[in-house]
Amino acid sequence: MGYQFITADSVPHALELLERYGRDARVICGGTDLMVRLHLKRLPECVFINIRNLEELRYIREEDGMVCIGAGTTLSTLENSLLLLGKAPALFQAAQVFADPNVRHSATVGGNIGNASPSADSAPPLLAFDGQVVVARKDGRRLLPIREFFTGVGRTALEPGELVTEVRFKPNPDSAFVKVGLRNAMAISVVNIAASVDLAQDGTMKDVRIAVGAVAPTPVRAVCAENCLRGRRPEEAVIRQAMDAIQTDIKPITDVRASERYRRIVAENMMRRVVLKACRICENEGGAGR
Amino acid sequence: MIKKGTGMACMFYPNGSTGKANPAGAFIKINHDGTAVLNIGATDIGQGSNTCMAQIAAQEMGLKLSQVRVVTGDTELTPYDAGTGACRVTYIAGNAVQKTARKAKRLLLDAAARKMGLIHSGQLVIEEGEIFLRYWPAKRMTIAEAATYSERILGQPIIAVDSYSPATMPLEEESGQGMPFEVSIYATQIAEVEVDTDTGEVKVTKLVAVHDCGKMLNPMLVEGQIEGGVVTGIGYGLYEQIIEDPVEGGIRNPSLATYQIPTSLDVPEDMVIDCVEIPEEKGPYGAKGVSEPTCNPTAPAIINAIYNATGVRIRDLPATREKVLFALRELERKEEG
Amino acid sequence: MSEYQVLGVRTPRTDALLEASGQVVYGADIVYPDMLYAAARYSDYAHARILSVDVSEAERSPGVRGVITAKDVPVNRFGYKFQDQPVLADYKVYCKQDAIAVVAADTEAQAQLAAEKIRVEYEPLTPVLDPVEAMKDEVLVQEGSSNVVAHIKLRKGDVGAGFAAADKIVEEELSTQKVEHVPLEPHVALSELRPDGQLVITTSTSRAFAYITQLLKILRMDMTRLRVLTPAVGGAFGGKNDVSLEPWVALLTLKTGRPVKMVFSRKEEFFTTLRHPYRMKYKTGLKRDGAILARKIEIISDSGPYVCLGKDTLTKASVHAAGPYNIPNISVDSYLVYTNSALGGAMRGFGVPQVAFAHEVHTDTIAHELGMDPVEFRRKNLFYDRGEAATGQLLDSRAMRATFERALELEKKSNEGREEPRA
Amino acid sequence: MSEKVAVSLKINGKEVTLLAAPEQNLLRLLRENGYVEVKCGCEEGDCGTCTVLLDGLSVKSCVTPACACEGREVWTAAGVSRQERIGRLLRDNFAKYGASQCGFCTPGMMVTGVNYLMNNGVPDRQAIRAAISGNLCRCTGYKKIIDAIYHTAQELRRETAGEGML
Repeated sequence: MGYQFITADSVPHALELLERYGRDARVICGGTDLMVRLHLKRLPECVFINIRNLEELRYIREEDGMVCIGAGTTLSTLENSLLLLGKAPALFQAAQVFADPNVRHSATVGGNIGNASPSADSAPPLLAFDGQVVVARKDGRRLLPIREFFTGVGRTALEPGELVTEVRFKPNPDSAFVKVGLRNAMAISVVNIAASVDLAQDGTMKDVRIAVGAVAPTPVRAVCAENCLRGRRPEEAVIRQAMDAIQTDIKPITDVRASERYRRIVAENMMRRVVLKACRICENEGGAGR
Repeated sequence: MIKKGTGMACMFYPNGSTGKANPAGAFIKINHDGTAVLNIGATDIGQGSNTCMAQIAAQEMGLKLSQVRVVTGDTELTPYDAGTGACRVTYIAGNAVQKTARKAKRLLLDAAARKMGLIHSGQLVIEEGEIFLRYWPAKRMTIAEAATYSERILGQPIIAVDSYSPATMPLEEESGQGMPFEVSIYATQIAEVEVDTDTGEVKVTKLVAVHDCGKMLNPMLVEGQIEGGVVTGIGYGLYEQIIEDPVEGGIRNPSLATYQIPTSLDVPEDMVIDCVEIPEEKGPYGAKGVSEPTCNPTAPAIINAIYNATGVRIRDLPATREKVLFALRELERKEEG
Repeated sequence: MSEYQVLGVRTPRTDALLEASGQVVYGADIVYPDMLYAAARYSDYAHARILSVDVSEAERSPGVRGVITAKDVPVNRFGYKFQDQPVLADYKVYCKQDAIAVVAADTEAQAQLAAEKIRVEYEPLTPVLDPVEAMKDEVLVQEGSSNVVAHIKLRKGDVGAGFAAADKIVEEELSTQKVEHVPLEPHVALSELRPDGQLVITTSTSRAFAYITQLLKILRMDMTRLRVLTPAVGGAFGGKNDVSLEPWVALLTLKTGRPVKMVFSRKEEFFTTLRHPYRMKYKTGLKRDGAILARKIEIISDSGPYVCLGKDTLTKASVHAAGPYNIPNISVDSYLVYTNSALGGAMRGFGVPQVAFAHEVHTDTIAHELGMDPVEFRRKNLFYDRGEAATGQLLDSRAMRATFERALELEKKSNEGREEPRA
Repeated sequence: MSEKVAVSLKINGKEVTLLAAPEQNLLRLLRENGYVEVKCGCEEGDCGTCTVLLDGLSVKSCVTPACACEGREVWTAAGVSRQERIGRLLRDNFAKYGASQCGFCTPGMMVTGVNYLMNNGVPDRQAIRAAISGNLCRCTGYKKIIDAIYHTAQELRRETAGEGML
């Protein structure tokens, strides 16, 4: 059969192609993940459905309090978006440290979450904002909470014939993102973590959402850590408690990049750093991490 | 928390192979139009030897750099050279080129002397592309005139060949004593680091590198070699490691995604590079090689800086973030215990 | 300044403009008419006997013009003093990087597809991957040879007496890892049989003459019939010092009569030589005032399955292992050990980065154990103008202290913000 | 390789139609058609030697599908270094400041540098350092590459300021 490459000239056209080719179809836009798997001979023959030309999928806009980002929007667009810088710093900061500038000119949000790598840098911020994925089909579309979108390593809840067209979330200026790789560019995250905090007047955290990547088959919400922090002030003792709690939220593995023990220590230390960053507290006031 | 520290390392390294012959040869042909072809066995693998060798030949023959064309990389047409390695090209091939250029100049001046009717060429000098009598500068001719006269009239092609082989003694089998090298070079590097105790990341914030290469023939090329070596040293000290399966064998990280060399964001913005210019009289125009060992002091300087910052001494390279973090934890446990 | 003052000038590389506009020709950029592309089949085991190699299916694969195995190699062993390295694995594979067969086809994809169809029957043997383990010679990597293939000795003065007279002894173990040169240009080689019968090999190498010396033996040719050309080299750092794919393309050209080109993938680049990992033991005897009386050093170098440049590297390391310090009594024992792990070769620094790491970290350890500032300890012990090396050779080491003091000066000055104009 | 299709695109200002397999990357398409200034260091998106401008943005051509470039515009290092002002000035400064040694990463660095300068490239060393963080170099230690881009940004800024543009 060999590979095929079909360029969609509209979203409906893309959906029709996805419908027709079902399991053989594979959406491609930037190509920064798929082309590498292709070179490594880890991508069986398929029909590429190219959505790179679909301008209607490239936008960042605010609609009734929600930030909506087209699936075809590149990471460099996110990195240069004043809207994100102001209203959703967690996603803005993630875009800044995503791979490298030249990859960011090609890689898209839809591609990054569609590839569903456990260490995808765009996932923790979207999860921390409790965002949603707009999934289109030939006969309609559905809204899928991002926390239900990732189902395993490289696997999502998408059915054959479905296309991610947008991610949307309620932004929060009190949010932050931290990434730890093995070097400072072109680094796959050993741990990445985002925090979104609703601060009350008296400084207590009315609500807090923390999402961690590269520590489980999918990005996960650190629910136990959140419970330790919710309703309390981000003081050292409280954070120390949450740092213990996060260990139950994560199930890191040992691989060629790092060991489980390293990921656990870094996860708790980065949780402390990202929460303080989200609450705009200067880190070294609060003393040393563990 | 960020802890800062400073560390130092010294090194010395030879020019040339250890106690065995590693000669370099050169041909030079001066064309009738006053340009020259320099033909050497040593190859330029990016360190700049084609430029450096052409500089030596041009300076010696009184030509402009643009008038010397370098030919290398052909085992049939170039003379033998032991190869670009052992920090030997500037010193050994450089000496060969200088000796050959002197011979070519002698042939040129002899032809000029005959054309002028002089009995020998001792009083002739070459400056700014012209040959003239030292004490009667009005009597002059261009290099092209002399070359044309020699090649096209006298039928004497101006072709010179020479080589250089360091005088060394092999090491004795039992004691390892001997005189294995003709010249050595020295260097000291100082590294400043910031260690993030939450992740074990070591950031090299400043790197002072002072090297010795005799007289610098081309300061820009020398700096480039030191800056490149330093970054190789940073990779060796902090980032790079081949991981092999301990049971089955085979490399588990054979890609640039899992075997990570430093990117531009992993090297110090503040690189202070300098050379102490103590001329080496056995070297071409006082020069010695510099490139090969520029990475040697970097890793130990960083490891010593980590110790200075945190009290943790990493004795098994590389000092990955994981290794530094675990060592920090170990130190804390010992201090608490 | 006159154009004739050529030295001491910040002259750009003569090919700088060509490099910036991408007009420099590297091996991979060269294309001959009706050229074939080669792909290799590598070993599946770190240590195994080869029972059979079946290339029949590969030969029938689409676009394939020729396949070579060890049978096609006139002389299938090469090396420098030790002729222990096979061009293609014959009766045994010694590491997972060994090539067993190479295919030439019309396109690279066809060659790679065919290479995967080569069936090899093995009799797996237990691999010995750790050098210390290998030194026990329970499993021999190269038949008829102990795994300790070289023991380099260096003796200056009497370390025993030195330790006896010492107020303090400091012992330390240090080790370094395997690293790859990572030239941005992977290995590449092309071969072409010219009408006059001369076989011309174009390869990215730092030592064309060392290559042709090896290739003449392997191919049983003389200098009239074989010629090695070196195009622009995209970085080497010592990684392009040793023959690897050159004989393969040469033999495929001789077999098919057509030009052959092979470009290593980045993954294959990791299969070429690596820097030797060293395990080092340092023992230093000192006076209370910091004077060094004696230093005993032991180094174990994992060479992988062949000597290659392992012994030469270890020799240069041993000579420099004690560091640029005035030490009357030095003894060095260095062991080059065969294992079934990845092959060691030359890399920038040639063994001395390993010992430089060791002696400079050891120097800091000693200073701290004596309660001295590491700078002062160095100032006390570094070579003066006439340093005596561990080989007994007197060096012109004026520059050692010159670089030392200058570095300290620059460090202090740059901290005060008054940075030197030169940098 | 699957059956090839025609791809029409503009390369270095010239309209061309080339044959590409559906799974082929842009790097191979370019090199197989003579644009060998686009180098292949890894073909896995990890080194940057294959960087080209695609519709005015620097991208890694080894992870860019060839067929996705239908109707688009590609500039390689050879193209940009002939381009008036930015490309030509950067090429001269790469030579002047010693920004290349073996030259294999240089074409990719040039394209990334031109991209930085075209998109309001301010003379700021840290911004330049980040801009080239996707291009590996093993010879230079990056310092002189940053020098070359930095001085080009300064010269361009002086020129535009000189013309009262700012």
